[in-house]
This record gives sequence, structure tokens and C-alpha cells, in this order.
Amino acid sequence: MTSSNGKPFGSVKNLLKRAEKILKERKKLKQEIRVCAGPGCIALGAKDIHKELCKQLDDHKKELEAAGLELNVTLSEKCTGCHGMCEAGPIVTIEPEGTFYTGVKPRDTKKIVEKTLLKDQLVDPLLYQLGHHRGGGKVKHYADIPFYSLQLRVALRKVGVVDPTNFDDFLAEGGFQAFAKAIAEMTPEDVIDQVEKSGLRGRGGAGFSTGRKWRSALRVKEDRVWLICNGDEGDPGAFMDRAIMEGDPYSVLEGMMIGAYALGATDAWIYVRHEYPLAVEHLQMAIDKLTNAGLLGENILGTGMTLNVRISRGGGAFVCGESSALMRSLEGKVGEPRAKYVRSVEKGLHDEPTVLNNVETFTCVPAIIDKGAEWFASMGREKSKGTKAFSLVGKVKHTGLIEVPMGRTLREIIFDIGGGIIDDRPFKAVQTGGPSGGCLPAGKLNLQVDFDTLADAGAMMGSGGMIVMDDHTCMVDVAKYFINFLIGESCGKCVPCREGLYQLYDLLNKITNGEGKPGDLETIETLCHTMEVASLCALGKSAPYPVTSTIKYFREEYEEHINDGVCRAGVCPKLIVYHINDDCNGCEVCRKHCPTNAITGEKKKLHVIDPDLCISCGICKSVCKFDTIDIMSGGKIVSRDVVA
Amino acid sequence: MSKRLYVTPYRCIDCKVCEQACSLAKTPVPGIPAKPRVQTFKVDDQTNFVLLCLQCDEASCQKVCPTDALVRNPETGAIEVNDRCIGCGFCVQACPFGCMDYDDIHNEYIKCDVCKGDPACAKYCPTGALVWDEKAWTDQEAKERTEKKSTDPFSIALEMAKK
Amino acid sequence: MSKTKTSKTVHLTIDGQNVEAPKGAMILDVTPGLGVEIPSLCAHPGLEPFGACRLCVVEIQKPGWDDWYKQLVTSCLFQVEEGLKVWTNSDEVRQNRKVVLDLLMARVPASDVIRDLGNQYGVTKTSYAEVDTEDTCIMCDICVRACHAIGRDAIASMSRGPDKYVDVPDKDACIGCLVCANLCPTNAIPFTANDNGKRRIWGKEFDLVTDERSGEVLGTTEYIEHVRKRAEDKGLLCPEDMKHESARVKRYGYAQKLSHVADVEEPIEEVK
Amino acid sequence: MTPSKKAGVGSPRSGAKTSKTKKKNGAGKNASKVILAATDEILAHYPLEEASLIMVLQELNDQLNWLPPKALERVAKKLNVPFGKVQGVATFYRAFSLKPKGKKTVKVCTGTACHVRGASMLVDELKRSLEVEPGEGISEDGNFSLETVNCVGACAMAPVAMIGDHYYASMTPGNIAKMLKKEKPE
Repeated sequence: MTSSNGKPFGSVKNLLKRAEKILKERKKLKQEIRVCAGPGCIALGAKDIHKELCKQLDDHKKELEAAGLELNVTLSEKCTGCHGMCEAGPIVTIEPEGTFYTGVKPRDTKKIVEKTLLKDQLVDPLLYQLGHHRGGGKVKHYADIPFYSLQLRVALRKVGVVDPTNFDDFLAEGGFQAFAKAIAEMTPEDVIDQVEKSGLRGRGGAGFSTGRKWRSALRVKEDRVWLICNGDEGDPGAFMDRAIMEGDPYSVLEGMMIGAYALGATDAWIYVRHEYPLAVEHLQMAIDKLTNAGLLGENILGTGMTLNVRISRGGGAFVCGESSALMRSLEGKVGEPRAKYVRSVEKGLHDEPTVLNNVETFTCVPAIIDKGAEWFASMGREKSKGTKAFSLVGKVKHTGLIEVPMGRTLREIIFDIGGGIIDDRPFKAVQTGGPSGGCLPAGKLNLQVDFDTLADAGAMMGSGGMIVMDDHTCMVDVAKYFINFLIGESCGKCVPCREGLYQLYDLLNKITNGEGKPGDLETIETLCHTMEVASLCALGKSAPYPVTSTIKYFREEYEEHINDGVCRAGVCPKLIVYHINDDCNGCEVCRKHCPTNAITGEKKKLHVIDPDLCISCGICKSVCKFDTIDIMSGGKIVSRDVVA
Repeated sequence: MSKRLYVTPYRCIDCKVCEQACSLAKTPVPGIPAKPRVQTFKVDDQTNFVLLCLQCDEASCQKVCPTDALVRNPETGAIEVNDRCIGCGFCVQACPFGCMDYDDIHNEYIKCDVCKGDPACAKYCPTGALVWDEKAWTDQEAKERTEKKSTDPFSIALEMAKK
Repeated sequence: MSKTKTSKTVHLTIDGQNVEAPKGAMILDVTPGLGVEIPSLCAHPGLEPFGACRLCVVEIQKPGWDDWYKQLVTSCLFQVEEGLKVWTNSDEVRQNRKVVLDLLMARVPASDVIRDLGNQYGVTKTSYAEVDTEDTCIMCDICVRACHAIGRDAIASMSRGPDKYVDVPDKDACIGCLVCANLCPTNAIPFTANDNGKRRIWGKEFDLVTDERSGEVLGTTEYIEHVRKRAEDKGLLCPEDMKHESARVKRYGYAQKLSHVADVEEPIEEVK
Repeated sequence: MTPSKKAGVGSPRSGAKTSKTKKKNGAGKNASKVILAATDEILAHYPLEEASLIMVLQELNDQLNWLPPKALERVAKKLNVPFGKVQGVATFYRAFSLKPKGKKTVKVCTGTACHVRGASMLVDELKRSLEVEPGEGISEDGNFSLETVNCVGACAMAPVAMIGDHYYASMTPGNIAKMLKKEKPE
């Protein structure tokens, strides 16, 4: 936590010495068990597994000690951040072998300790199984799993590796080397040069060059510069920033410290989404520890540099991800965006120069300083350098957190890393860039993902959410979903966004209810255009993208809804009817569960759904064990899976 | 020194020509006369008085205005109401001389702006009670103009004719 | 208020006219007198620019841009620049104003102001679903900003998105000055100015103070008190005298004082 | 969630009518004393300026489960922020509730991943069984409130419902009744 004698590190040298010492001690350890404590794994009981593991190890120690023996494995067990492969959680890995266990339950810990740790044997049922198209088979090392082997982790380099609550652990993994290098060997100008040369672009969505932003802030000669780290990750289906803040808070802070050094900033805020309490906890813990260690506060490492970092919890407003709204929120005001004509590097928080960067952006900075701008620039594409973290979710086999170099195709990401679509259903679309992004169809699968290609295709990089959809997803419904989301998140300041979203929802709702009129699509397109050009902030300007992109690529689906009253995906409740087919064996389960008593039928006899009473809630289909309930639309069966 | 509107109360005969002239000069729509910015009063049988904005150096109206809608025109030295006025009426309350007013017909706050340097009141004043002059008065003149009483309109008219 | 005072000027063209404008001014601020009409509902020269109604959109082109490329900006928030070209009534501008008015017409079908404005842009009937409301508020925030300007902050906009509405959560803060109601572009704030010496607005009733001599209504008790306090804070000419009911009362007093009439019948202090 | 009819000037919708607290919550002076004591306690930890407003409200909401009007008044006074602005902020941000909540809050994730896996059906079913609207009201037995959240970051287990700290993964309309039964407070 602090230097060996418990006092703050007085100099860069002390810090490096301490890191070396920890590393030496670590080398004595034979093995390390890492329990993933990402949100997914915690939800599935990772905390219990960790507790149980500790207990098991303790028991063994005692047993051996009682017998007068010493445990012949020294090991450390720790909770780390998200490993990424959330769908296979809870995950336990054992280093240095790289053994990768999935779906671990507390009762499995005994086996893990006894077999793997003590006897070097594998627990077969816990190993990751390859998909059929890869020849099945079990994989021992996670590096052999395509999900991992195709990734390149920069921003996520320490997520899943370090214990986010342990500063020593972070030092042992090479933490603060970059900051030490920056403060000891580089001038602020050098730092900005490196960042600019690396070609790092803001990871929050707009993709503005970070180096240029810093440089322009430096040009504004004012006494105070504010530094803000934007952790208000509002995009549904995106959790990269969360994973970083929870799993590797020190890297975020290290990036901010390097930024503060370069810009001469003395005050910094981290704005964290209120739905992420664990991120707040870990960041606060990290700030406290760094302050005690003399790495934050006044006279950092004896260099005279001052930096105070505070955390602010967002109030639960998506629009606060917009930088000017975020600053209003930090001032204690309603998070309404301000016109973009005033640049925040000149007049931002409290009307003082402000530099705002995303969590992922800050996390990339130490890596750039550490390994050099050339290294970073060697990855990715010409105008989009480096790597980008994505959260790959939806109807894809391996949902989770990934990071790839810019320029990977959508196909590689979805099919090679993501393992393809659940149940090997046909791929329909992928939605990128959060609610303001766009949907790309199968025809765009070979698109090389970077800031500009996505924008050209009518989608956007956004913060990096990637939601995969199969043929059981109705594109009109998806568009409606996003508009509904945005209605709730619009600040309501300007007319095109506030009224436009309301009317857009109304029009889409009518279409999904089978009340659409010919001409509606044209009205929607006109409206979308005005929203795009006339809205005040980025939220309003990009709000119509989900609609325009789905109309662009899936126009026939809209037309089907309007002209024929058909929802080919079987999603829109007003356009579908539930029907029990002849395979029904009369088990009565659906009848008992139906909330409106729309199902009649006697035991062991075919059941019937009364379409007048049916409210299309889907309960019957979700409880039927024999898959006898079909969804019909326009007289055709369009059955869909209720639960993926 | 720039021109100023000087008032010589003893010359005022309460004929209300200034009010009429002001009203006409400030009427935005022909046919609906505006409220005059200048007013004359009969104080007693012998004395009349012309009430006119003093264009104070540290004007209350200006200070109390929340939107900086009262701005001094550097050319005329007069304080003018501009389009930033939100109609709160603070100025009316604040002016100790009652020279800010609200025209409820044309729905605007009004004050004397010396007609941008060509005050209609002074132009039409038949007795010289209102003068648009740039000369600085001597103490004696000032005293005379403010203190000399006259109830006889003819003598005033004579005096005017002599000039 | 946000206008920066600077002696520097810039040159731009607005609809082909060459215009010289002070640096830092917004496009909308420099259009009066040019014969150019830019509609606007939420802008007021005395209040902070807000940019809510989006009716004042214009097309601009900066020097150095490709000839075909123009950008739509809100003129109330866009500062003039050297060499800027502005079009205030192009097809694109009219089209977007039309959609905005169409949306507003759906939002406040009862508003005459919006209907008249809509007719100017060829919107006679909204193409969207009308919101069933008698209300004509369009959330331009003028009332909120004005109330802030006069130093009361009684009015606040609440909630967000389409659910946004304007309210006075703290009735005590309202002084019944009617500034909000008078500034409202769509006359959405109902009030009774004078009903037997009472004024009603925002669901609150106020007592009116009347000048005894002229019989003119001076304002509500709370209003006069607020101005007096404000005057005191600002250190005005006669803060003591501000304690009297109104300056108007003093008008007559001062008239007497200034005319140097010795035989004033009643002492000034007692004039009420 | 259909777009609801909008409120206008002078006709505040549900959100502003905070004064109508339930009787059991305003059990006399004692309750309000507790509220004010909690408010003062929280205020003591922050600099008394406008910038603290949101953080103070956050803590207050965490502690009391909602923001009683009395507490808001106190906060406005202490931080020297107009009450209207405090109300505006309290109604703007999702994190704040201006109405008392049930003993437990069922949060249904309506993030995109959950949506494409059928979260809207969960919400519909919960609305039916609890007879409350998301974000409004308490179920008749006083046990549950319903809320939708945009993403709880557990996309891999979609659709997800959350009660307290507990995640219910891969929910279906069919097993909602079971979940509610299990979570029912004693």
C-alpha cells in the first residue's frame, strides 16, 4: 500500500524500488488462483466461490500443519475484474498454467484445490468446451480458446489479471511504471507528443484525437484546468467502462495522473454512473490508497505536482454522457447540454478550461507512455489506431467483453470471437454504438470496424456496445425500443428531440400495432432528417440513427408491417397470435399459467387458445416443455424462442 | 460638453405642448398616441413644474435592471431602454423621481431618451421652459432659471421674443 | 447578457447583404434592421440564449468550406465570424422550420401563435398525433430564465423529455410580477391581473398595492418588497425612501421638492 | 412504456405532487424529525454549495429510499439553492424518487441485450401481477415497487431482474410468480 516503512513514497525511486521488491516476493509463489468478480460472475455467485476457496485452502494448510508438514504450494488467491466471457461464468483461472474453469459452483472448489492445485490434475467437467464447428473438445488453456486468442488487450490489459482492491498487486503487474517514466523522464510536452503521435482517439464515441484535445487545452492560458474522466456509461448493452473501473481502477487513475501532469491540472473528477456502485467503491478505495501512498494529493512523489481526484456519482441520466451536460451535472445543475459552439477546452466546468476523456481513453494512456507511441500506432488502421473494447451481447454464443485491434471485421468479431449466433440461427443484424448507433445487416459483415467505416455505414462506434440479433428479432421493434429508451433519456430542452422522439415513437408504435399507414415511412424520414440537423446536442442529432439505419437496410420489414400486418420475426404482439399445434399432449401446464384464462382444454387432450382472450404475453410458450406453441403472423408460423 | 435638456420651471405655463409633442414623436403606430415621457404639473396657483428624466450619473433604474436593458447612449448621454427589457418594472419602482413609466397601450417601458439628440418637447416648448442646450450655465443663470418665478405667460412670451 | 463587449467587428453576409457586426454577437442579434425575418420563440435579447425552439435555424458556410457544403445552425447561439455566409430562408431552412412547427402544432394544438406561424410555413394541419391538451406551453424556458433574472427563481422546469413541464414548486418564491406571463410567447401562463384588488397567478393569490393619488396599480405587496430589497442591495439613491410604498408616490413629493416651493402643504414623508 | 400525456404549465403531473405522502410514512412529528436529522447529518459532510446538490440528494435517496419534500426544503436552504432548482434536479435524474417506495424494488433490466431476449414481456407481466406501473406506486400489499433500469451490466444473463442485490438471471414471464413469492418480505 505504502512504501515498506508505511510512509508515503517520497520519490519516484522509492516507488520503483517497492515495485521490484513486491515482484521478487511474488516470484516465490507457485500458483495463483484468480476468481472472476465481474458483475456477471458475481451475479452467479463468484463471491461464494472465493470464500469457499479460501476456506478450502485454509483447511488444507491446517491439515498439513497438524501432520507436521508444510503446504508444498505457495499460492495467492484473488478476486479480479471481469474476464470477459461472462456467459460462461463464474470463471476461475489458475496461473501460470492458464487453466480456465467455467461455470464453477461453490461445491466444485474442493475438487479444484484437491485435484488441480495439489495434484496437477484437471477437473474435466469445468473445462471450456469448444463448439461443434471447431471439433468440440475441451480446452485447457484459455489462450487456446478463440474467444481469447483472437483478442488483443490494451485497455483491458489488467482487467481480470489484477486484484482491483490491492495496490501491491497492481504494482507487481507493472503498474505506475508509465507514470514514473512520465514524471521522471518526460516533459509535459513530450507526454502530449507521445499521445498525439500514437493516434489515440477518444473512446467515448466522438473519436476526437486525444492528443489534439490536450494540446488545445494547453494553449488556453488559464490558471486552472479541470480534468474529467467520463465514466457515465449509459449505453444499454455496453459495460466496458464498468469492467475497467471495477476491475482495474488504478490504471484509470494512472492515466488521469499522466494527463494531469501533461496539462498541469490540479483538480480532477471521475463521473461514474450511479448504477455502478462497485465501480465507485473500487475507485474510491484506489484514490484513498494512492493518497496515502503520496501518489495523489500535494507534492506527488516529491515532484511538487498536485492532483486531487474526486468521484461524482451520476444521477441516472443518459444525456449526462454528453460532455456539456455532464459538466452541468457536476455543477449541481440539471444535466441539460449546452450548444456546441462554445468549446469546453476553453469554457467547460465552472466556465474554466476543461479536458474530458472517457475511462477507456485514460486507460490507454499509460500503455502508450510505457510502450511508446509507435507501438500503439502500429495497431489498428490508418485513421483509427490501437485497439477497442467491445461488449458483445445479444443473441451471440459468447457474450462478454472483448478487445480487438481496430480493423477487425464484424464477421471475425461475431463469428470467430463471439462463436456465432445462438442455436446457429441466421444472423440478421448487429447494432453498434448504443441507442444512438445503427443496425448493420448481414451484407455489412465484412466491414472492417473502425470509427470512420462504421459512421459511413450509418452506424457508429459509440462507446463500443455491439448487440447481435438473429432472425427472431423484429427490426421495427428494435427501432421502437431504442426510441423509447431515448424518450426517457432526452432532457427535453429542444423541440426536435423532445417532440420528435415522442412522435417518432408514436408512429413506430402504430406500425408495430398494425395501424401503420402508407406514407408513414416518408413522414418518419422527414422527421428523422430534421432531428439529425436541428437538434441541440449529440443525443438528439444521433437519436434517429436506429430508425434511419433500420429503414435503410430493412425497409421491406417496415413495409410488411404497414401493408400486410405481418411481423416476420413474430415479436410485435398485436400482429401475432399464439396457436397450439397438434403435438400438444394436454399436460395442462400452459392452461394453469395463462394469466387471462385464454387456454382451454382437458387433461391429455389438445388445448386451444382463445385469440380474443389472449394478450400475447408469451407465458404459455415459455412454460411449454414440448414446444407445441407456435406464433403465427399473417397466417404463417413465425415461431420464435421466448427465452434465448 | 454635450447638449442637455434644461428646465426652467418658472417659464412653464402648464400648456402641455411638450407632452403632446413627446407623445407624437414617440408614437409607433399612427393614430394610437404613446404615453408622453415628459409631464407638467401644476404645483400651486403660481408654480408649474416639468418632470423629466434627469439622466442620473448613477441611475437607480440602470442599477436595478436585471437584464442590463437600460444603457446610456454615449452620443446623447441619455439612458435608453433597449430590447433586452423583460418588463419586470423594477426601474419604475426604483426611480426616485418617477421618471420611468409603463405605457400600457403599447406595452412597453418608457423613459426620456432625448429623442436621440433632437428632443421634440424642447423644440415645441412655446415659452422656453424646456431648452436643448449645450452651454454650461453659470451659477447665476442657473439660479435665475430655477428660482425666478413668473405667473405671467405674456412676460415670458415677451422675454422669448426678445431673444 | 452574454454579449461580450469588444470594439472589434467582423464582416459577414446575410442573405447576400454585407453586414458588419460586433465580434461575439449572435447571428440572430445582428439581423434586426436588415429586412430579414428569422422566427424565434425562445430567444429574448435580455435573457441567456437557450436554443430550445430551433425555429431560428439558418444555414451557414464558413470561409474555406467546399461550395456545396452548408451547415444548419441555430442563429440565437451561433456567433458571427469573419467571412461567414448566412442564409436565413433557404429551402433547407424552411423545411426544417416546417417540421419543427409541425411538431409544435401537434404538441400545442390549442395555440393560436403556433398555428399562425405554422400557416406561414405551409403547415395547416399537423402530420403527427395531436397531444390532447388545452395547454399551450412549449417549454421554451423563457419564464424560467426571466424568473431567474429578476432574482426569484420561483419557476423551474421539472422532469425531463416529453414529460417536462414548468411549475412553481415553491409558491412563496413567486411575487406575482407577471413577467413570466407577459413574456410567454404562447400565452401559456394563465393569470388574473386585477380582480378587485387581487391578483392570481400560479395558483397563488396576491394583494395589490394601489397608489392613492393616481389610483394606479403599483404591484403586489411581495413585488414591492422584493424591489425595495433589491434596491437596498444595489445601494440605490434613496434606499431609505424605498421603504415607502412606491417611487410613484414620491414622484409628487419630489416634484414639489424640486420646484422649491416653500409652502408644501403636507410634509413629504407623510405622502402616501 | 407508452409516451404518456404530457403535463403543462400549472398542471404538474404526478412527479411534483410530493406532498401527498402516505399516512404511515408521515407518522407525526417523529418521522419528520428523523428525516431532518438524516438530512443534516448528510449535509455536514459536504461543502455548502450548489455543486454538492446532486451528491447530497444521492446520499439522501440511498438512506431514506426517497426524497421527502421536507428534506428537499432543508437541502435547498442549506446549500442556498432555490427550492425550484432542487425540485428540478430531483425530478430530472432517474436516481431520485419523489415518492415513497415499497419494501423491495423489483428492477427489470431493459438494456438492449435484455430487450432482444424478451425483457418487455417481463415488465408487462410484473405490471400485471403487482398492479403497479414502473417507477410509480407500490403494490397493494406495500411490499414491492417496480422499476426498469437501462442496463445492469449483466447482459450475458439476459433477461435479468434484480431484487436488492440479488440477480435473477434468464427470467421468463413464467417464473415471475416464483420469484415474487420467494422475495416476499415476512
